Amino acid sequence: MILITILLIAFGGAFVTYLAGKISGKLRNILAVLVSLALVVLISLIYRREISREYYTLPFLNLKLILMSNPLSWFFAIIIAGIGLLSILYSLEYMKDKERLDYYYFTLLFINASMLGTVISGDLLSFFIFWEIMSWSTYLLISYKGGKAIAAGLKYIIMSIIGSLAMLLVIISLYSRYGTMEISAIASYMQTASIGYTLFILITSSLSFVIINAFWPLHTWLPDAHAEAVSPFSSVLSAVLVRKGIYGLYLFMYVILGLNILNKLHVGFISFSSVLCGIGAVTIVFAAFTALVQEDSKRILAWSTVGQGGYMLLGIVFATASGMTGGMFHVLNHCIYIALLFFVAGAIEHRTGGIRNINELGGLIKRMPVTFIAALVGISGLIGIPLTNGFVSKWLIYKTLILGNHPFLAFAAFVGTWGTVLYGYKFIHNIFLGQLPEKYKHIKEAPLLMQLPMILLTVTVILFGVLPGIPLRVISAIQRQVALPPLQTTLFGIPKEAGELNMINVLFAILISCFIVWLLFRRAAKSVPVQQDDSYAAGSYVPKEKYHYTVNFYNPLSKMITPYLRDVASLFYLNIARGTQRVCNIIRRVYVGEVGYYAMYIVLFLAFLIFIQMFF
Amino acid sequence: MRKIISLILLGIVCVGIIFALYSIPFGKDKIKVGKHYIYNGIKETGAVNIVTSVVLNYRGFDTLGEVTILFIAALGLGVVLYGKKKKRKEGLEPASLVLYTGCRFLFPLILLFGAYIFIHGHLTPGGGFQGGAIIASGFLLSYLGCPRKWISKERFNITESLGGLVFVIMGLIGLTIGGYFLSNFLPKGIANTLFSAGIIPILYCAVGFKVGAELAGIIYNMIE
Amino acid sequence: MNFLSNNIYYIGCFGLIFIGLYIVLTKKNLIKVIIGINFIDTGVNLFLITIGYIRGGTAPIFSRPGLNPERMVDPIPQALVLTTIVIGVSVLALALSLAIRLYHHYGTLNLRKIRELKW
Amino acid sequence: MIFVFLLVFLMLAGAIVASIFKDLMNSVIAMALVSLIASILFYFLQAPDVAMAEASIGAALTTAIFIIAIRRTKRHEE
Repeated sequence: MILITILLIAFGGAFVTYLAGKISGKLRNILAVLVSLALVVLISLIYRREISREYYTLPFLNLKLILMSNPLSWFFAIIIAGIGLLSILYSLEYMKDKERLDYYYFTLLFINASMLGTVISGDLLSFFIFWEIMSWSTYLLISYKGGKAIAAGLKYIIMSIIGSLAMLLVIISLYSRYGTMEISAIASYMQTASIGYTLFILITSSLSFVIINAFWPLHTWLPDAHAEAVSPFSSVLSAVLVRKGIYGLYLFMYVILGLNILNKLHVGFISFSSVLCGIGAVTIVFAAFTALVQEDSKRILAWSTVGQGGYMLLGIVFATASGMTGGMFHVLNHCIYIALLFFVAGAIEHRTGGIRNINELGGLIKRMPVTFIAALVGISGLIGIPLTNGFVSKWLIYKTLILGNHPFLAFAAFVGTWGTVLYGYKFIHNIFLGQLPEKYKHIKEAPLLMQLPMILLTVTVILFGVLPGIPLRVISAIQRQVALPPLQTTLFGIPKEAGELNMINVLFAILISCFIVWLLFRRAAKSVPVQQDDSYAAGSYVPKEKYHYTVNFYNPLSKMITPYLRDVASLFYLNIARGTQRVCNIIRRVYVGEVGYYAMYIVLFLAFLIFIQMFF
Repeated sequence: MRKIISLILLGIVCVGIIFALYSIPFGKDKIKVGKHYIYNGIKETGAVNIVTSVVLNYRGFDTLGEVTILFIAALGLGVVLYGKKKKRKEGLEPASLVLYTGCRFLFPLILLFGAYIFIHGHLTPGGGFQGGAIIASGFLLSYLGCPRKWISKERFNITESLGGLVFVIMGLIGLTIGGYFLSNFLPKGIANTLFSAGIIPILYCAVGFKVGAELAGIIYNMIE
Repeated sequence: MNFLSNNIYYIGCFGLIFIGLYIVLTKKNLIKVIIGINFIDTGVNLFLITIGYIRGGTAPIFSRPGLNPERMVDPIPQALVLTTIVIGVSVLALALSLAIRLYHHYGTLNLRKIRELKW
Repeated sequence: MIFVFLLVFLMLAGAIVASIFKDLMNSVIAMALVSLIASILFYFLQAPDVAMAEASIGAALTTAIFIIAIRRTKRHEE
């Protein structure tokens, strides 16, 4: 009963919020927060329930709506609800002066609702329906700002439709073969399916998830969409929506097919998982270095979203205890810190009046300290510095790769991390360190309502970094559900039998070393802050902005790597588009604009038909 | 070049049609549904002219649609030609006295002939469409002969609307009485007399007025 | 000769249709094209009536007693064609009004010069 | 029967002539001739209703409309 309540509150809340917006803006804001808060509370309530299913028969077409809650869906549902709540809180201040707010809140709540629907639906049809609602409302919200955003939204929806159609094909095929759409029933039928059919199902369905999760050849929609969406929604997009691909892959690979079948899917040494691994590795390296040469703060984060997806893929493809745990944990971690970082980028955009080019920023550390700390913690999590949650999951993934004898994949992951370090430092440095431009001398710290989600997420990053046992326990419940070996965990990490990791020791070690470093700097600090004087060149005044040394950060390195970073996939699609346009241009010539020719076409067709009729 | 291509294409089509026509021999009895109308037409509708009974009774609803198409075409014509109205009348030469008198003499006769044709639509060849066309040609004649006596556009509109209205109302009355649209609810009378065939003469009168006003309106619009 | 006398109506109506089509295909004057369309219209009407004809038949009107219903021609094509002619003239008038409008706009009726449909 | 042959021949000749004339007014008159002969053929085909409609509409009204249209546009085909 509680699942349908969640769905009703989620969808109904969206509509009620929209209607309330027609009455007054304040009521709408309160309702939006209340609805998302209620969702978080309700979803927290169903934690620890065993697998439960609810059956409803819809009054038309005799369709069945099956809702299902299990650890996997709970895991994703709590992420969705949590990030949804935070982004709504954040939008209260961020979106204050924007237009069409009713539409904005409605669509945001609607996307949350449909994402919840996809994770708690127990049959493939309702999964597909919620998925489509999600795609379309996401499209509407990406193109909210107009202008370039419309093109970005269009890019997204085209790719998304391709994926959805592939998924529909799978669903129809499964239904016509087995006569049911319930996931558990299909899972039991699929155990006896032939290898070819299984491969067909797996590849076709994963097309959709690969697109939504933006893995390498199909990633082109993501950077534009993330950069052009409004910041609170970018965080939802990047943290939650994109990870629905991981959920779908997990659902099809492990819940429906299971490990036994997956191990059988290989031709020679190429197996389904190895292909996915290759995709993940390419995604990591390519995205990390592309992020390095970006100059737009949100675009950097968008490319990092692409790259981090590769780690998750590398984690969950290896069905070992540590790999699976690492992958799933990375989903959670990435969601937390990327939401945080998008909030940071949004706060800066909000205060500086829409500046996203990081070359124009700098020195904001004095003006926006809270934001700076949030950004620092977020970037640390992204890089995987110990004491942040990213460290634990990346550690698990590296461990899997090394122990599983995959040196190339491990190398790719390391290279990706180096790239991450570089662009993370660039992000922090160009925005917060260095010289403060003249025009930003008087900007203020982000408003309190925007700080609140950032602080919450910052605390969470540290909390899960020091006490990784909390989320790891949930994740091991997921593994138990799909009959994979769970990872043994303690509150502070991983016990000795499963491979030692104890964050409390790391914490003390780091605290002590920090203390020592602090002492050293205290004693041996040589740098003295000086005032920058006006400077003149050939007698004329040189503006201070010209000395802004954060411009062209990593210039030699970017020059070196840029030739290798040509986005082959994107170029390929562009060429397809151009080719189609050319062909259509040629075809278009039949419209000569003269009636006689049109009549001639008709008679030509008639003659053609008669010709066929007479001779064949 | 273009002529040659069209001739070749038309030749191919022509050959195809010649082959197709072998299965439709000329003059043979190929009637299927028509037989029913011919045998039962008088009994069922009371109209002697079977074509009339088909147009207004068996396929009456189609005729309503057809009249609507006519109306829409006239409307479209009015819309397309709407715009600056030149005062052409001043530039026109007045007709000669013979023509003027002849027109004034013939005009009522033509109207009478048209009315005769559509009133006797169920007895003799002819009917609303033909009668309407004749009336419209009468108005054309009156324009050619005595342009200053031209009837104003509003009267055409009113007549035309009334015609359509009568048609629809008759249909609706039939719907309430007979159970279907345009059912023949009036007494059939004796065949081959003027007051027979139920609602058919009324409908044909309505159609005659409507078509006449419509076509006259089209001419009016084209001339203005 | 026998062939001709059997098919003279067919020859007439299809000849009309083909001449109309030829005009539509090759002529470049808009009013000429409309004349061609009118020929096609007449030809099709003639064809429909020809199909319903019975050799030695009478018109489907019981104007006097003693008419044989067996020998009556088909009333349905006649009813159809009756309405077709009226629709034809109204559509023709519409087409001509468009031609007038085009002439006012472009100052010509030459279809080679009115190429707005091209894109 | 020979009369029908003659009529059909005349009708087709009228149509061809209508397509050849450069003066649109002549074409329209030829077209009226075609319509008129068609209406006679309708009468021979035992369709008096249609013959009447064709005579009154095809031969009279259509010609008038064409002539009006030609008067408002251009008489000669270039």
